Amino acid sequence: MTDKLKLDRALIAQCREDANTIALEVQSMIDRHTTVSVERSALRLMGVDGVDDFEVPLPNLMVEEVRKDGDLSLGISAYLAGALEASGLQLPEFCEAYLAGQAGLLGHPLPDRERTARVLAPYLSVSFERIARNRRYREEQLARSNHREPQVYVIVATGNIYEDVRQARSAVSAGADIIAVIRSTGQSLLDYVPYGATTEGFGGTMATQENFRIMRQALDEVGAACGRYIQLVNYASGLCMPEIAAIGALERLDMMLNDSMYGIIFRDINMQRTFVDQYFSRSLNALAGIIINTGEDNYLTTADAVEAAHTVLASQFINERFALLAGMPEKQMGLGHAFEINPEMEDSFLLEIAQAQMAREIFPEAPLKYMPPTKHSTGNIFQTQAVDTLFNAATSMTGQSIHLLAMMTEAIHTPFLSDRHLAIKNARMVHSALRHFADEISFKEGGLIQTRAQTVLRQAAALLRNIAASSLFDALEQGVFADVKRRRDSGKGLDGVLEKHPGYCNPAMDHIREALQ
Amino acid sequence: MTDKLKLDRALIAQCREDANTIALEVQSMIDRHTTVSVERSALRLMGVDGVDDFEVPLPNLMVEEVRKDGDLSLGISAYLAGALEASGLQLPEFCEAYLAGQAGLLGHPLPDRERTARVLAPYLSVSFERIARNRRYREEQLARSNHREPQVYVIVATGNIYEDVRQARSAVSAGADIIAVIRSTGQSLLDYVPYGATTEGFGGTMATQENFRIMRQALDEVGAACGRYIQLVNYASGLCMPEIAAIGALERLDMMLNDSMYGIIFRDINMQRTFVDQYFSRSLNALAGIIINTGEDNYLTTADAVEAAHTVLASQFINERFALLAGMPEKQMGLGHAFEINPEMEDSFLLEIAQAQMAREIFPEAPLKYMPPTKHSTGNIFQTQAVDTLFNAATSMTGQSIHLLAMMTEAIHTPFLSDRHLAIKNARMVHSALRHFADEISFKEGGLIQTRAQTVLRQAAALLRNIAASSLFDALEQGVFADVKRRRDSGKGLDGVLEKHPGYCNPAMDHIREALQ
Amino acid sequence: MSIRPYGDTLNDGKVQLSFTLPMDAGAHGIACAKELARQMGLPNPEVAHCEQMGEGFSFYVVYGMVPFSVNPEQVEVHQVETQAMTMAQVEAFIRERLGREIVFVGASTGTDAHTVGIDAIMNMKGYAGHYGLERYEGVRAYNLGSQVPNAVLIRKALEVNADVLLVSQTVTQKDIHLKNLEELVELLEAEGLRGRFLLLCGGARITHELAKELGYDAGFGPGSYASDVASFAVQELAARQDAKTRTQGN
Amino acid sequence: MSIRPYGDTLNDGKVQLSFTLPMDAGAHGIACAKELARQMGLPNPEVAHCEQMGEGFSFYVVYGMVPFSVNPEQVEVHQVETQAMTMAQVEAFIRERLGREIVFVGASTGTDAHTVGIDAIMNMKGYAGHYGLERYEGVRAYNLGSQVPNAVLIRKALEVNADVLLVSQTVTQKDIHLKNLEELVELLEAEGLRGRFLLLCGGARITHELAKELGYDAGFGPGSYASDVASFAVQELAARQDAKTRTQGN
Ligand code: B12
Ligand code: B12
Ligand SMILES: Cc1ncc(COP(=O)(O)O)c(C=O)c1O
Ligand SMILES: Cc1ncc(COP(=O)(O)O)c(C=O)c1O
Repeated sequence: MTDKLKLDRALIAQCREDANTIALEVQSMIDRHTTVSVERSALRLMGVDGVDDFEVPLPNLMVEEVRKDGDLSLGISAYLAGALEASGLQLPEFCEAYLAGQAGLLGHPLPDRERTARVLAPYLSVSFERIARNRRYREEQLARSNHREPQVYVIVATGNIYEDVRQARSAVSAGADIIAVIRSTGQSLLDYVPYGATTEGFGGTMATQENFRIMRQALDEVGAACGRYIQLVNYASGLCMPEIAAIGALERLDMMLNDSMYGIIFRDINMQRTFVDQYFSRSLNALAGIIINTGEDNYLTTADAVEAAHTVLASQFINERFALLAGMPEKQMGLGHAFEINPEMEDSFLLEIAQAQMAREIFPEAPLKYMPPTKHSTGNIFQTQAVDTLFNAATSMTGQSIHLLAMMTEAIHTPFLSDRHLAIKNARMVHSALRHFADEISFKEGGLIQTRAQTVLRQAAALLRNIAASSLFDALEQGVFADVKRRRDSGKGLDGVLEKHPGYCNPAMDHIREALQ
Repeated sequence: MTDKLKLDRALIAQCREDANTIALEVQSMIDRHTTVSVERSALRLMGVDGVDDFEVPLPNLMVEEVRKDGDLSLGISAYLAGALEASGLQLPEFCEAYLAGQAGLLGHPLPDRERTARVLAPYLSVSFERIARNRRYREEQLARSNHREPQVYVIVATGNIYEDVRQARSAVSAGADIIAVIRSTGQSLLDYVPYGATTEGFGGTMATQENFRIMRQALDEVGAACGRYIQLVNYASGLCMPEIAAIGALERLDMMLNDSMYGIIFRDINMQRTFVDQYFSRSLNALAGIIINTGEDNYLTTADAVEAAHTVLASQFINERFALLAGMPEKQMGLGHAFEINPEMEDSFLLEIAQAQMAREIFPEAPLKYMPPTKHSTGNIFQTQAVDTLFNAATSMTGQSIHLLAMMTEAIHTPFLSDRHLAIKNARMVHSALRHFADEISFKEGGLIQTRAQTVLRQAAALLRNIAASSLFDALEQGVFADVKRRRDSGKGLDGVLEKHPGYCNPAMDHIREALQ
Repeated sequence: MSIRPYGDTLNDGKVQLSFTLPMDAGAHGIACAKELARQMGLPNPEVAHCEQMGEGFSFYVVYGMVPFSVNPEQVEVHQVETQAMTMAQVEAFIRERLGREIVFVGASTGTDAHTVGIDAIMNMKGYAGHYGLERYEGVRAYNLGSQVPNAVLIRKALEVNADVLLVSQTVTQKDIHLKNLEELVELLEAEGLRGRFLLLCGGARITHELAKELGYDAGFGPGSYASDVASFAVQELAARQDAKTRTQGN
Repeated sequence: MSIRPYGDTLNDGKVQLSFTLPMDAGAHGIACAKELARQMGLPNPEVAHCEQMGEGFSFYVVYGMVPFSVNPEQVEVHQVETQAMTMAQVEAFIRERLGREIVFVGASTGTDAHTVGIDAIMNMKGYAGHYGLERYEGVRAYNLGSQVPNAVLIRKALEVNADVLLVSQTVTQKDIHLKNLEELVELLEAEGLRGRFLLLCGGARITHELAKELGYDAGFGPGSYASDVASFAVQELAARQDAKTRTQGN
């Protein structure tokens, strides 16, 4: 393992321990709760899909029915199993009947845990086999394509899935390895997943299962033409985090934005809701072989990138621990960080290198996701292109894995086709011109770079120690991350959190947990 | 001294010895010859100036008169001294009379060397005192301004001196330290120096004494406003190399493009002419405290920058030796090199760093002039801006002294005001962001960078050894530099080269040589 | 005196363009690019660069000279016209001219989650060394944060008896910001409340001109500080108060 | 079918502009920049950036949508129309159709010192993997180098009895290349020699269209290879030979 920074290994171990303490406390809360979205995901994993005449998704209709007039703390699965047994219908027919208003979940005897599992097993196994097939297919394809790191990750965000496809194809031809379809503003606060192909979004395109399918197919096609497997990314984030993980696993997405705290901090989603949801979604991502992208980069868009560097590192340790608890191996942990120091600051590049190299050395197996300059980008597209070039160079110099491309029009609009093309060209040129640069250089003992990294690590360790001494809930209440304060019992989606009944059962979750052993 | 490349010091010493052998052979030819331009420079240093009704400069009229009907191999000075004595006029009145057709240089008794010197001394001392004053003023000013390396060097090239002034002022406000007024195409092949302020040039502006004065004044003004001394550059190059050195010294230029072989290779100027002229001009530059910029960068615009890297180094050793022979200290030797490797080549940046660092380590005291990418620049201004950013970074990483700015429109037009502004902004940002980066990094033992530098040095040493074994004249005939072959007795300006008469005298040159002891 | 763009010579009219065409690169694409540039008024456009982008798209960099010119003296400039005051001056003005606490309510509305802009104006700490409204003596400031529905904003404004509403909009794709801003005005008008509040908006793509068109009292773009907003607000409030007194006086 | 520039949606018409104005940055400058963009046909230009450059100048980055469109099928494309041949095909064509050695004389003329372009076409080694004319069997090529006066070029052409003249021009500032290229045509015409040679020019800013306007037989821009030039020359020479035979036959 590279050791250019002479980081204190004992201090790193201490950070991991403290992160463990922190996460375990939260995990005990997680284990006692479920959410409406976890329950809807269970339904989706059984194949429950479709919408009613008001575009309300079937999983929402079912969960709402039980929440209103049943006891959702038992889990939706027992209700569904009971209703299926009572009706004698297969699930697809039952769903049709349900949508037609000719069937309901309530009023039937509730089978016990084992029986519930038995009734739902055939439906779950269809999905889980599909997910396993997807995983195998991806692994084969990736083994075959010879991807070089850093992998080039670009976003499409037209709002229209068909334009997105057009732009994604073009990006792949130009050399992109990974395509993320950015979500429309506001979708993260919807407590349902929209349905079907969509062509109207703002700052992004709706995440729907059909949109996933359309893009997946397009990328498979153009990837085959270019001889490489193109990875597709979306957002298992927001109020429907677990459900999007489910449809993503089914449609063979390859990466998911999936953070243990982003929704709390940036979307004012209730913290209990987020923690419970992230656990389910992360477990499913782990099973599906989907790489997660955590959102620490976002901290630096509100807080200062020099002052708050240690909060990024502390958060990475926490995200790492939550991922481990969810059964995810390091190589699926695309921990996020960012190049967000004011480029006009003297020696800013040295600090960026220190921070990027630090992440690389502390999380050697993780497919780190390095995010571009955004906050200090201006409408001077030429100057922004220059700063972006330094970012590209920083990636090469520190061996990052996933390189989200900087756009020269960052301060102006979501990327035009040409912005993305120029960004890919820039990155490809820099990465090739600096191919072996990281191998060649080392940093001065006790120099600015080493000292900076050591300082950030020390600060992160102190912060984690503090949080471990109280609790992550307290830390969030105090605004430790991104200068944002959130109360434990406020925020969106709290009413969708339920304490599990002792009789709670969720065969989908059970399947995932078992498979992950 | 930095030693990041582990270069073989003995081999470097051998290169210097061979360069000495090479230059000494040429110097013996130089010492035996004068040229029309050297003679005209002598006149200019006495204050002979002005043009006739056909815009022919007075120095040309006088030298032509003697060349046609006298014996110019005796030097113009004796003729002038004789004519002054005979006429009893002071030089300014004599010049007026001459221009009016009422005086001539021929037909008077020729005073001997000593008497010639005595007659001309008052005029020469006016100029040499002015030159000494200029030098002192510059040194004081530079000591006062706190310039940081790399110094930012930009060109103006509108063809119109007044537009040039406007653009130069703007560039200085944006942060430029050095302004070069590029010459009009074709001027280097004129065997006279145009006169007065000019507003019509192609790809550059005429180098005239008045233009020098106008720009000097403008830069002094805007420099004072910005609190730094702004350096002015022009071309002591081409058929009038010595004369431009003379007017540049008088008008307080601070740097001069001045190469011992550029004219031969790139302008098909006769090699004897160039060698003799460069010696005079370089001596004068040395005296005036003017930094020279050599032209090795040009080799890489025709030859390949990887294959021909060693020719750049070999030529630097030769230029260094010629400069030493002319009495110039290392700190005035702005040896040129360039960032011209195809940026699409894998690891190209590593090779650039190797070559730039090599120049830095071999010529530690020289104010190296690092030239930007030009050859591989395309009309894609955004991509060019990205490559230019890497160039800016390479300068910071290798401690270059004079940084000629890359322009995003390199492949399109001479710089617009905005191109230059954006280039300065880019460079300033990179140099600040990477301020102490060079101090921080070292290169792997036996890695690609070290190996590359060592290889180039070895190749250059072999080349110099070869040339030393035959002669520089032969090497130029064989096309060793820039793939261009030139014959010893062809090329422009050969008819302006004269073998000195045993009675040759040149008090201006004598003054310079003495002052340089 | 009329001026033109400046490349390297006064009034040479030089401009740089770039765009994508939905067709392959090549001589045909170049001809189309030139034709477009001609339609934009460039008599002799030069295509400096043409490059293929994926399937069926090509990118162009074009230089040309515009024959047009503008007379700066005749170009109308839309700017907030009140006097710019410092924080201390605003505080004094409130004390002396208004004599009461001024209440601001602000939010990033609709689905927009960008708060850095509204925070820059409202939060204690402010932005680029300029304190935010929360710091002003004589000002009470409520910052509702992001993704606030217009209806919620109005409810809060009534609740705290606001003088000034501050709306931030950052996402502009498909003109979502216009829809959002218009909706607020419509809601206020529908409830007969438009006259009750000073209505100000801001954001990276907001200009005073646009704000006025949309029925706002003022708009603030990039580089605005709390003092600019406060200066406008207090002077405008004073003017309205004076006008009212005058009317009541009659 | 008509097309427009493409930003991120088909035919959204998006274009990017940048230019300098000879006035200070600020609200007034922005208003002038918008006015100019409007004159260029952009109905709602957005000034994404405005920045001071030294004294009295400011720089703008503008985005807008053009309402114009072009129909690619109706846009005239000026291209050399002869068949492109490989080196071997050209050699065969010379052997079989022309049956004699073809003489090319080339130079970078006037004060222009750029030779890489003409060398790329003429020198043995060629350019980007395409051999130059010197390498062609059946071709005799004289490359006079740079800064060659037009008169010297003509003299040489007569001396070696050239079939084709190749002129390279790189420096275009103040249209010096046009003056230079025109002068050559005038000199040839004055001496009654225009018909005697095929007259080709090339360079970074040369297009076939421009060359034709100037009275040349063809023009070659960036990305041309010796084979393109040779293909055109030999086919054109054959066509002229045929025409002559026909006339003489009559
Ligand atoms: C920081 C940031 C974020 C942060 C926001 C954190 C937060 N709490 O605000 C995060 C990472 C969360 C984020 C997310 C998104 N972002 Co964002 N983000 C930015 C970024 C980098 C900086 C914006 C900023 O903070 N500017 C600094 C502030 C101080 O400037 P300002 O807002 O203009 O404010 C000044 C003035 O305008 C004025 N002002 C502003 N508001 C008001 C209000 C009043 C009343 C007054 C008087 C004045 C005023 O005063 C301020 C001080 O001078 C920009 C890119 C850029 N470099 O500009 C993209 C950008 C704004 N984001 C963009 C997008 C699309 C998104 C997403 C929608 C992407 C997605 N689909 O996931 C998401 C979702 C957000 C949502 N639902 O709205 C786009 C918008 C494109 C467009 N034109 O429509 C941009 C331009 C990036 C891009 N090129 O794609 N983003
Ligand atoms: C190399 C170079 C030089 C070298 C030239 C060495 C040499 N022996 O040629 C050196 C360093 C000497 C030089 C000097 C100058 N240069 Co210069 N140079 C360049 C550079 C970097 C590359 C040009 C090149 O070699 N291109 C590669 C060749 C292969 O491309 P090409 O010429 O277009 O040729 C192709 C086609 O056009 C065509 N073709 C070309 N000629 C012909 C002829 C025929 C008959 C045919 C059929 C086809 C054909 O086929 C070729 C192959 O596809 C350009 C910038 C750039 N990146 O383009 C500046 C550039 C051309 N130079 C420029 C200038 C101004 C100068 C100077 C005048 C500056 C000065 N005042 O000192 C000097 C002086 C030269 C003079 N008196 O003319 C400007 C021209 C600006 C303008 N539009 O007017 C440029 C654009 C740089 C800039 N942005 O300022 N230069
Ligand atoms: C983890 C995570 N989720 C989601 C998002 C996107 O925001 P939204 O919540 O609007 O989908 C981001 C931001 O890039 C993120 O980092
Ligand atoms: C030493 C030297 N002289 C002169 C020039 C300029 O060319 P010209 O000879 O046309 O003045 C250069 C090129 O940059 C150069 O390096």
